[in-house]
Amino acid sequence: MDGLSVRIGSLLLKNPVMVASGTFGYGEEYAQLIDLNKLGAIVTKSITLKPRLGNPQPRLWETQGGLLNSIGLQNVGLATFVDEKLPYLQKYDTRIIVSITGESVVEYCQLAQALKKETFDALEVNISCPNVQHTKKGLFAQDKDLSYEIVRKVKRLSRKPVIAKLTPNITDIGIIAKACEKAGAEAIAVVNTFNGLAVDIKTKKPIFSNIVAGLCGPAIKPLALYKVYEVKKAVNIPVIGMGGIMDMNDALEFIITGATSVAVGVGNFVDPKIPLNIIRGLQNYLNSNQYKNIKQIIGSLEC
Amino acid sequence: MDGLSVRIGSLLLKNPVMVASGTFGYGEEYAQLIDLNKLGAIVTKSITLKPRLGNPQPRLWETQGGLLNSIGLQNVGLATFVDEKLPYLQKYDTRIIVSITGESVVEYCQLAQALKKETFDALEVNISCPNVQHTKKGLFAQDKDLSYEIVRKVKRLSRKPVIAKLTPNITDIGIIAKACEKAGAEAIAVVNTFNGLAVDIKTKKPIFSNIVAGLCGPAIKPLALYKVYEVKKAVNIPVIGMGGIMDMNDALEFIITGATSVAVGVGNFVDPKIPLNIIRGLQNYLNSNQYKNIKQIIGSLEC
Amino acid sequence: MLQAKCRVLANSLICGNFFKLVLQNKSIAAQAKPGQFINIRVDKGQDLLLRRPLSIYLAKDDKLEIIYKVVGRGTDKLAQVKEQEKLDVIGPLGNGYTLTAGKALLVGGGTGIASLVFLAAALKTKFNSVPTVLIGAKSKEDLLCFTALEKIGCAVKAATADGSVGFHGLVTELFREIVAIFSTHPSMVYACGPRPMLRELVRLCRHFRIPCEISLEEHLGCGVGACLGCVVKGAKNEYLRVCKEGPVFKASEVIL
Amino acid sequence: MLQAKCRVLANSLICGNFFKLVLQNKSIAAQAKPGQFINIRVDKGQDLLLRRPLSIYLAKDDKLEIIYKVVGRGTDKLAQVKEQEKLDVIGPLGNGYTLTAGKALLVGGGTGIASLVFLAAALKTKFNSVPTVLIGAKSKEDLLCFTALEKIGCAVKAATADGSVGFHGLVTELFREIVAIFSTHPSMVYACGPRPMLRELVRLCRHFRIPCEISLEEHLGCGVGACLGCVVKGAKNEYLRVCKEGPVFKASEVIL
Ligand SMILES: Cc1cc2nc3c(=O)[nH]c(=O)nc-3n(C[C@H](O)[C@H](O)[C@H](O)COP(=O)(O)OP(=O)(O)OC[C@H]3O[C@@H](n4cnc5c(N)ncnc54)[C@H](O)[C@@H]3O)c2cc1C
Ligand SMILES: Cc1cc2nc3c(=O)[nH]c(=O)nc-3n(C[C@H](O)[C@H](O)[C@H](O)COP(=O)(O)OP(=O)(O)OC[C@H]3O[C@@H](n4cnc5c(N)ncnc54)[C@H](O)[C@@H]3O)c2cc1C
Ligand SMILES: Cc1cc2nc3c(=O)[nH]c(=O)nc-3n(C[C@H](O)[C@H](O)[C@H](O)COP(=O)(O)O)c2cc1C
Ligand SMILES: Cc1cc2nc3c(=O)[nH]c(=O)nc-3n(C[C@H](O)[C@H](O)[C@H](O)COP(=O)(O)O)c2cc1C
Ligand code: FES
Ligand code: FES
Repeated sequence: MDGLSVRIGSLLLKNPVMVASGTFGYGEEYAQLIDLNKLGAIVTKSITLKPRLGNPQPRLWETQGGLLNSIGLQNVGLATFVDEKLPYLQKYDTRIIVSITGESVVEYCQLAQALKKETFDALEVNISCPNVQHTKKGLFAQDKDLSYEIVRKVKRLSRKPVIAKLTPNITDIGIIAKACEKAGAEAIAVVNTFNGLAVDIKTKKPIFSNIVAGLCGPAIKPLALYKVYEVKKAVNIPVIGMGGIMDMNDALEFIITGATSVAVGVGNFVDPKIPLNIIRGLQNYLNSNQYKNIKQIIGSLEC
Repeated sequence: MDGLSVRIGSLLLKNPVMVASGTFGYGEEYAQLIDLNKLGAIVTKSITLKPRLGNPQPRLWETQGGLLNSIGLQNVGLATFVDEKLPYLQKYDTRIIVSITGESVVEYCQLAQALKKETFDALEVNISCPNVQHTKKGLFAQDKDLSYEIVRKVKRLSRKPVIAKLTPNITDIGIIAKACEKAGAEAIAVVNTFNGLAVDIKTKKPIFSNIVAGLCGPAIKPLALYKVYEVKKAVNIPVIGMGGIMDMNDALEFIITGATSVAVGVGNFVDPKIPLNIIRGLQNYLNSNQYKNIKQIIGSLEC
Repeated sequence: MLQAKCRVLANSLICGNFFKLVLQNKSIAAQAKPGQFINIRVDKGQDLLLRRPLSIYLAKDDKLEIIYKVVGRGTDKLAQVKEQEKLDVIGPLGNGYTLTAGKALLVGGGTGIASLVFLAAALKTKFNSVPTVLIGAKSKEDLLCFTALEKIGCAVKAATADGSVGFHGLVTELFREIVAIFSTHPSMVYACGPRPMLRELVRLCRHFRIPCEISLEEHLGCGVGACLGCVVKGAKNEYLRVCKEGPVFKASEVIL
Repeated sequence: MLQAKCRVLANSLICGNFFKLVLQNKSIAAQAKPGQFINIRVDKGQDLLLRRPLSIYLAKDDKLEIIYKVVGRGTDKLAQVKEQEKLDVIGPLGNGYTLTAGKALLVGGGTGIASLVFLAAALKTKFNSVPTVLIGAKSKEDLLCFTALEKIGCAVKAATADGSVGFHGLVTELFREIVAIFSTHPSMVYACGPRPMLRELVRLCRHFRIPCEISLEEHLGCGVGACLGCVVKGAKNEYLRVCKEGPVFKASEVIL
């Protein structure tokens, strides 16, 4: 499967298919259903310094072709993650990308510092979680200076490759991507979920206690793909594309548009075999189209 | 049906259900299929000063639960509109909202000026069409100063109520909505389509010659609803909500969230009866829930 | 044009990947002209949003017949519809063929032949003269409507890409041979089929100076002329709507 | 836990709006314990994205049986699945009931009774003692599994909201009466049903100091513990996953 290996900065993946943060827990949950060794990388649920309780029910709501979620970043926190979750993941022959998120620049720094000595492959800096308020004005990833600052500081503190995960809820995602590139990010992950709302017409209340929730799934695919296109135009570092990827054709759309790697999110819930199906599909695609290497396709979009 | 009548600024509608710009032509096309007199209002295809050719094929592409379009504002132009299309619409007992769009502030002014003496009920200023480039940096509706300027000037030149139609492709739609309110807009129409991309994996080319296209339909409903929520929080003028409305329940979600009026877009293609079904549905809803007036529900969301 | 829920009287495989759908609706059938189409809502939900346009193959009494090929999700869903179910239909839509007296030659490829059968029958009724019909297909199994056309009384010639029946080659090559043989040129050519076939045919008709009408396909949005989604480039460099000005155009009106 | 395409051996209406689904899969059936569930992909497309969780009613040899009620789009789609089709199933999932010796009392409402039938059978096999079972329903027509439980040998009592059969009132009212009559309290209460029923039952069990296990429902995302979408508030103010720590919880573990 050598033709499938891709490079994300200094990080070499055996294939371009990852599982997206928050949709694959810490790996354990899916290990009984698929062979984790086959994945290009596993991105963990975003962790915070302290354990987080998360939001009250309901946390999920199906919409046409999509899923709204408002988990509220429930996670075990740094200490338990390092003690219990990371050792489990380390047993597997796949790349481990640890997603971190914080409520302040300081918290990101503390996380990066604390994780410095741990064994894993890259840090994904989630500055775009729609379920927690970052600044008074919005998300970190809606502010180019804060995005720059967080990525820069995390990069300085950590020896690992840093991936910046951006929000699509922005006028010009290219500006943020550029700031992250300048700050030293090895790659840009696009996209986190889109801000959405659902209303219970019986009670006249928002479905979610947090009012806003994040939309993912096939419904957002064309929107996510356009964001990948915009980011690719803005930066020279690799892009990790995601948003509604359900099969090989979806993955190819992202790769052609410029994604060096793709991630499956809610697709894992629909069918845990989707990531492996895509890997197999891409290999067959290379073979039957006489491509030696997936790199020949990445960013091959002819405009 | 008095309980259904709503007021958009100085404009009184017999019911809150409109058909959205660009999805209903100039009314003629659907007149054989539904009784236009029953509609709250008809918003015309956006017109420009000169006739516009529009974009090459393909102009439409189905996605999961949605439709990408890239019509490129093909329209008959001001003169033909006034001579041929407007007289036709004037025969009906419904509100006529003329949508105008331009490539410059001057063009909007010329349109407003030229339409001043014509008989219709309101102007919808489309500053958010994703299929044409407005400024070097993007759409007019992504720039609060330009949005203000256009609405202000159109308002001054025209004696009609002015509705500003905004783009959802923006970090904070509230800022633009506020600028339009300050400029004298009687109402805000939310939303135009979301920027999307589709790629033909066989040819490795974008499906659309313009690359970007606009996504509408049920896929965007939760996103559009959130934009209505944001605009409602920002302004005190009425909001006209649209984006994926396919039935009475969808319409109610928008109305509860704060839309004084709703518009059906791609729903007309799916089933031309949808607007009338919604009107009937709303009347039944009022009756069976002992509401005297739809105004009791508008913006009744309890957060 | 009207919208109606039509009962499905039959919906079954006829050959290869081709199905015949029989719908019941008197009003639509009564209005239907050769070359027009109906627009069917194939999904009651919102999974497949848009309707699917299909040409009218036969309209008689209260029956509307359609011949379609399963090519994607919509036609696949349609193929699963059972007898007695109801389908939401808008039609008849678009402009049909201009019926003119004289020695007509009809050229159809794939499911394109469907609307030409309706045309052949109408020409016979109106002028009591039967046209010659050329049918193109990949192979014998994909050859549609041969006997139906013979029943109307047409002289029918087939062209198959694999030579399994009739002329071995493209229907446009057969057309060229036939026109060369004819003592007088046909007075009118009517054609419906894939774009490359139409393009070549229009070129040949221009060469032989035979007037020609063609029926075009595009993916439709509204189907009634409102959305401008279905256009084809017109000869005056304007865009014409396939669903409204078409689907049948004079060859001279459009640029393929 | 495994993922498999399971053949549908039967899928038919049993009464009211309730269906019984019989699936064929030896491995899942062999692993299944009372209180566990399976997660079924009801839509092969992407219209309905998420799987639908359903409790195991019976697992024997290569057969898995489910009883479900049509309440929305997913269960409606499931009801249309035909014999011999295959369904993509993940299971068995979650933690089941703790099987303990003694005089058990089972309380089920609506389709909640399904998992209790499986439990009753398991208790009989393991301890050779049959539990008493109380079933709540709106009306006679909605009363599920009565005879199945009698066949196992259980003493079964019904409560219907309209009084059409058995006790006239809520099953929790029946529970209160029964417990008052019992010379000794049941050693354990197992319950599955709508949230209000469980809330009242837990209150009563706490009052009578009877240990109690309850099976909870939430809308699931992944079904395997990865997404944290399905939580319920735990007694220590933490959130517990219905799909992983549950669906069966000790009443003392959770706040309803
Ligand atoms: C006026 C008219 C009459 C017709 N008559 C007949 C008939 O009598 N019999 C018959 O079999 N067919 C007929 N067709 C064609 C028929 O409508 C299509 O085959 C059908 O709609 C395909 O639907 P689908 O969902 O099965 O395929 P889809 O999945 O929608 O599409 C099939 C293919 O078309 C491509 N495609 C999708 N959207 C677009 C777009 N916007 N632009 C370009 N390509 C696109 C897809 O990528 C795919 O390759 C007619 C079409 C028109 C316009
Ligand atoms: C562990 C477990 C075991 C179960 N066992 C059984 C069983 O044995 N038999 C049985 O009949 N049912 C059982 N259920 C319930 C069953 O899963 C649901 O009834 C089914 O998923 C509903 O799907 P639907 O698409 O038909 O309804 P939907 O259309 O999805 O929903 C029906 C109702 O639920 C509401 N709803 C939708 N999403 C949410 C959300 N995220 N949070 C809160 N409310 C929401 C909707 O508004 C609607 O009113 C079980 C559930 C769980 C979690
Ligand atoms: C239940 C759920 C939880 C998520 N949690 C996180 C998270 O903790 N951190 C993060 O960066 N993204 C999170 N995401 C976003 C996904 O990683 C991904 O960006 C998004 O879902 C789009 O991809 P998809 O459409 O394939 O799901 C979450 C998504 C879902 C559905
Ligand atoms: C084919 C098509 C053409 C459109 N043309 C216009 C237009 O000219 N002016 C405009 O303001 N909006 C236009 N729109 C956007 C719609 O008015 C509406 O804002 C959008 O489609 C969202 O609503 P929907 O999801 O109900 O379709 C167009 C939409 C479609 C699908
Ligand atoms: S399909 Fe809408 S104009 Fe032809
Ligand atoms: S459904 Fe995902 S954790 Fe329970």
